[in-house]
Amino acid sequence: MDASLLAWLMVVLVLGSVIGYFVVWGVTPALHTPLMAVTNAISGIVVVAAILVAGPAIVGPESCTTLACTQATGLGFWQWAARVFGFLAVALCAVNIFGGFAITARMLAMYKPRSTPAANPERKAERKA
Amino acid sequence: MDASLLAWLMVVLVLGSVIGYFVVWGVTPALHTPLMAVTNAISGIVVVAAILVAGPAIVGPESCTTLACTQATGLGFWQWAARVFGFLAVALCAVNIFGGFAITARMLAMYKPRSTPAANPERKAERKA
Amino acid sequence: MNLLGPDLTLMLGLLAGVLCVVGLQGLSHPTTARRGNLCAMLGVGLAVVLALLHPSVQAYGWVLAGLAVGAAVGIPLARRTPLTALPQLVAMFHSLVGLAAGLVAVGMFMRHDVLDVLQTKETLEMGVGAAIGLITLTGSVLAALKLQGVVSGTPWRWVGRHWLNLGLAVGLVLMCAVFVATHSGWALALICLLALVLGVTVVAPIGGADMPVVVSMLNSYSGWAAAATGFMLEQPLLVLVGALVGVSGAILSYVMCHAMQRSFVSVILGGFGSAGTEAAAVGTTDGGKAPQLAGVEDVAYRLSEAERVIVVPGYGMAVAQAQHAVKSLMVTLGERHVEVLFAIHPVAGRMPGHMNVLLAEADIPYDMVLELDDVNPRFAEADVVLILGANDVVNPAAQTHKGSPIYGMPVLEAWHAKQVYVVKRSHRPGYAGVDNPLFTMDNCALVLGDAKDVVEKIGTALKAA
Amino acid sequence: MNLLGPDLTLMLGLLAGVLCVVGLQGLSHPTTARRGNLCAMLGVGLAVVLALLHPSVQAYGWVLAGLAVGAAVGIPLARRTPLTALPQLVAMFHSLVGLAAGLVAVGMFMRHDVLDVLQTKETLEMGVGAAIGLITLTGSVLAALKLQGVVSGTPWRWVGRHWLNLGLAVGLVLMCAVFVATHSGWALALICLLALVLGVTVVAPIGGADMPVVVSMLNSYSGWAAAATGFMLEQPLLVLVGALVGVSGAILSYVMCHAMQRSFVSVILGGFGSAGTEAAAVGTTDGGKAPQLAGVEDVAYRLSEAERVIVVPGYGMAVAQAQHAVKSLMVTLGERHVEVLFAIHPVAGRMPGHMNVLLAEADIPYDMVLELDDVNPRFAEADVVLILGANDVVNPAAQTHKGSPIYGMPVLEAWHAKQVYVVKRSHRPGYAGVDNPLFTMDNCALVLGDAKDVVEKIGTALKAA
Ligand SMILES: NC(=O)c1ccc[n+]([C@@H]2O[C@H](COP(=O)([O-])OP(=O)(O)OC[C@H]3O[C@@H](n4cnc5c(N)ncnc54)[C@H](OP(=O)(O)O)[C@@H]3O)[C@@H](O)[C@H]2O)c1
Ligand SMILES: NC(=O)c1ccc[n+]([C@@H]2O[C@H](COP(=O)([O-])OP(=O)(O)OC[C@H]3O[C@@H](n4cnc5c(N)ncnc54)[C@H](OP(=O)(O)O)[C@@H]3O)[C@@H](O)[C@H]2O)c1
Repeated sequence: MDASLLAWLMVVLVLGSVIGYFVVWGVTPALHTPLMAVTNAISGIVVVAAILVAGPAIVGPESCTTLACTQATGLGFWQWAARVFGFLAVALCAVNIFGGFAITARMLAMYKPRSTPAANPERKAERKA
Repeated sequence: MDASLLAWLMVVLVLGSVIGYFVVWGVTPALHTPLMAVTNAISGIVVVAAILVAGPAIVGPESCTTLACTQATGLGFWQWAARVFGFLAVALCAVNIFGGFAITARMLAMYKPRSTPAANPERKAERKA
Repeated sequence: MNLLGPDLTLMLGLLAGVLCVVGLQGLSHPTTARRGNLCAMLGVGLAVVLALLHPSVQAYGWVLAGLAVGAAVGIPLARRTPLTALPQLVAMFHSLVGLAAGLVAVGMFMRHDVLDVLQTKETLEMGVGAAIGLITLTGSVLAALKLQGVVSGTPWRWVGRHWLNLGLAVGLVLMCAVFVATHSGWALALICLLALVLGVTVVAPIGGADMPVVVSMLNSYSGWAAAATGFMLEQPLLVLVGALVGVSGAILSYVMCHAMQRSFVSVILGGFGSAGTEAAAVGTTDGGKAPQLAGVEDVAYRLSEAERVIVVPGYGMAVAQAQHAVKSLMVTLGERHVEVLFAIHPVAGRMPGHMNVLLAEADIPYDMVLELDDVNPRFAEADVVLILGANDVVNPAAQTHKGSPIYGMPVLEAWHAKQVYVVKRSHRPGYAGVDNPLFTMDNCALVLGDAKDVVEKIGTALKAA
Repeated sequence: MNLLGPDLTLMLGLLAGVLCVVGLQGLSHPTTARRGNLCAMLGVGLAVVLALLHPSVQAYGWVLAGLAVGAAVGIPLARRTPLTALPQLVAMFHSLVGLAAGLVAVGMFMRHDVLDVLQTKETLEMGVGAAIGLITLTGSVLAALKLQGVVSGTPWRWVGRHWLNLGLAVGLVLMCAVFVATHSGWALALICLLALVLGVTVVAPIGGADMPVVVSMLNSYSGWAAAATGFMLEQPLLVLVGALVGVSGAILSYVMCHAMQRSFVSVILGGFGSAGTEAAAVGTTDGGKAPQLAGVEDVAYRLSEAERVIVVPGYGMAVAQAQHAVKSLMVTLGERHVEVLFAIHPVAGRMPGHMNVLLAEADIPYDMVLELDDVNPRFAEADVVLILGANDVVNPAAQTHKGSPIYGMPVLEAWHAKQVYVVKRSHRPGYAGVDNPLFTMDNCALVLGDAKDVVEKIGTALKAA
């Protein structure tokens, strides 16, 4: 099998969607709001792409001997522009990731089970049974 | 990304296991017996491998100019043996597939909801409510 | 550094993706949810580390600076935002992902256009990524502004808006085709522009009350945008996680629309919750019988006599921020050995799980909070049902009035209880704009007033009794 | 023919895999189950077509002949086998998949060894595939023979069997290493031999009653064997579907062990349901109080007076083949307007869902059949509970006797009913070999006799009343 990378990515997309279907239907409705927050946070995974745009070194015209440069002018300008765009994208995604997980954690910390039996309002019913 | 085929197959194995986890826990306990029967049938998918063993043409020593034959003697014998093994494997898997799906269908045909309201034994309870 | 080969990178990326799945799976129960959140964090953290180890990445300073800036902005934001502003906050966050996806697509173009000969496949992915990302951006910003009330929540309707949107969408597809054909930067710029405009024109005609569905839909878009960048940069992890998020948003939109008995298309095209339908609905009021009214003392008395009480919170509780008052009432009742339960409808409030978060915020244990199917058989045994600013979700017309817009929607059958009290401020209808026959039933009485006010007063009266 | 490129093949294979998933998903409810089965058929069918279109396949005659032979054997087998023999049949089918996986591995070796230079990766996959496949083969055959009663179900225990198994397993791993290192056909032959022996020695010491867990485990193995051949032949579809089946079998084993409160390891190592433990358990009988006995007429009378009856079927109903008699009793009671429900414990009988299939076979609607959690609150309202050959699954000791081997197992709380009748043939204990305090409770009486006989007599007496 010598399938292309594109085809394998399609496989991942389809299997990922199937997994998403099952896992999301399994979420209890009581936690649908935290679900929105956490999926929001993990959609910040775009940071991976952002890092790959911000990170590469800026190459000079000399590299055009090996690369298929289309134009020699503005070579540095466009690379720097890409880096700035990448930097902004990294920052935006990071807001999402840190903010999203923090708010999810904040919400989830509030969900507590019945703890102190003294305050247990079903006591009366149980006593009767 | 130039990952190897083996790595992509690992991806499929892991994602497939995750999907299996979700889908099987979703099966209602009342249908666990049909589940055993149907997974049995689909494990007959090994037929794909069996076909690939039974199917290839038998090549003569002349092909050893292009192939990396390790031995010229017994070339035909071993290929024929492989074909017979493949044929047996195809037949065994086919028993599984046809038999497994047929028995699953037979079982599932028996699961029926309450149909005739005349025979509905909860009528009394409903009448009272 | 190229410490990891491509195979190892793929395997570790897979691990990161699976950690995210395990994280979401944790949300299947409150007891495992926190662990789930940690898992998801680990997954995304691993993804970041893998990206940093990518052989082409060299400008660590820029990347780390970006991460630091994001953390410095995001964490305080998450700490300080009041939970009531959550829908807006989530919408804002989506807009950031959308913008990031757009920036990535354009940045990729800038870099590769000068250094490589672009391939058709790449340009297609860039066009799609930029388009989805930037629609998400402006759509989410507008949704957030509507939810925050900065922009009026009333739908903006103009003649021919469906045609305008259609035209913009067709234009977008055409420009993508031009971009793929010519690889011209101008085409990409036009794609961006069209996408930005389309985000606004799609969301503007939708009423503020329908925003939760829109936010969920944009959540889905942000996931697909991530998947598109994954294709562009050949990162399977982005594709996997993007698909998870995309499906999640789609399912939540479906859940909301389904519980409201409306088609997704009708929500997105607008036309509900608008002034027009509301007037029509009010016009259909039979008005024959006026609802009974009750005072705070009546309620306190009945509660003091009761053995089993069920509280049904709704959107009004959120508006009045009455959850803490409700908690003290619960404690007071608990001291008197009254059994209290909470009944939550899947679409009570304005976003999925809205009431659950509010009750959790007020420290009400989640095992006292029951869902529709579990609680409906219990209403018959309840002595008092206290409805706090809920309306549509307890409307019996959903079961009886074939013509009603909410007909068929499963509802909380509060009317089976011995006595029902409804706390609301007026005789106005709820979100769906339809009359509620429950209010005129014999065993029901309205308690007019702000939910927080009324609940506090009931608590005081009960303590005095 | 090479009509399909590799990409298209991969996509279609993916579709086939997803169809199988959709098929299993259909089993989440009886109404969608038949459609699910069709989906799975489509998926496997598509897979066969894709394999036939593989460029290297030329000997269509052989392949089609193999398929035809399989269909000619499999379909009549599935049609004619009585449903009671289902566990055996399933075990036999597993052995076929195991053998097929073994044949594929050896066939691949034969062909490639003469035509190509084998790679390390390939030999590893061949070795693993052959080993898992052939363990599955002999293990399943022995399990089927034990279930069928051809071979005695009593565990064969010999001194040092754990050491023997360990030795065989270590030998197998070593031979795999040798095979990978030398690529020698003799090493592969030895792998096959060791695997065949290991299958027998692993299953032999396990008692007949534990066979369902073993069958499920072998189901899992057959899946992993399929996945291994998928790696060997570089077929993602085989890997995907193999993983599905492998996980399914593992989960079913887990479900059974969990519901029996036993560890999987203890089942596989044997030591339960053996003569030794049974004797010990009988020895612990307090024997203080003898259970009350009741006659068929008593039961018929109480039933005729009852409003709500719950029937709890167990392994004894399967042994007696009483399901059709139960169905007519149900109809008789229905005519008298008695509400009848069936309560099924997850491990009632001897395989998961055993009772459900039997009741379905007798045409009892599945919506009258309730599961543990749904039915337990209803026992208190039942006038009569009729226990047909069930024992462990209604044993209150699971909740009260800390030392009992079934302590902690969730059980059907039949004792809450007004009157309980237990139909069984003797005072012997059930599968777990423990005493059942239910039988000596005041509201319980035994009706001794074969379940089918007794139920038929009750029906006759009831008609006469
Ligand atoms: N949860 C979701 O995901 C979601 C998403 C989109 C749409 N929706 C829709 O939202 C609705 C939710 O139903 P619901 O029953 O929760 O709410 P509702 O039907 O909108 O009714 C809310 C009620 O609360 C009262 N109220 C408002 N402010 C109040 C205050 N401060 N104090 C006391 N009462 C107050 C209102 O009456 P007064 O004005 O007389 O006080 C109104 O009748 C459903 O129609 C659902 O389809 C839900
Ligand atoms: N379902 C699964 O997946 C599975 C798998 C493995 C193990 N198990 C185990 O199997 C047990 C199942 O519990 P269970 O309550 O269904 O069965 P059980 O505890 O094995 O009891 C069966 C009862 O049926 C009686 N019986 C046998 N033949 C009969 C006949 N012809 N007529 C009337 N009565 C008859 C037996 O008593 P007499 O001999 O006195 O008649 C026995 O007490 C559990 O311990 C479970 O852990 C289940």
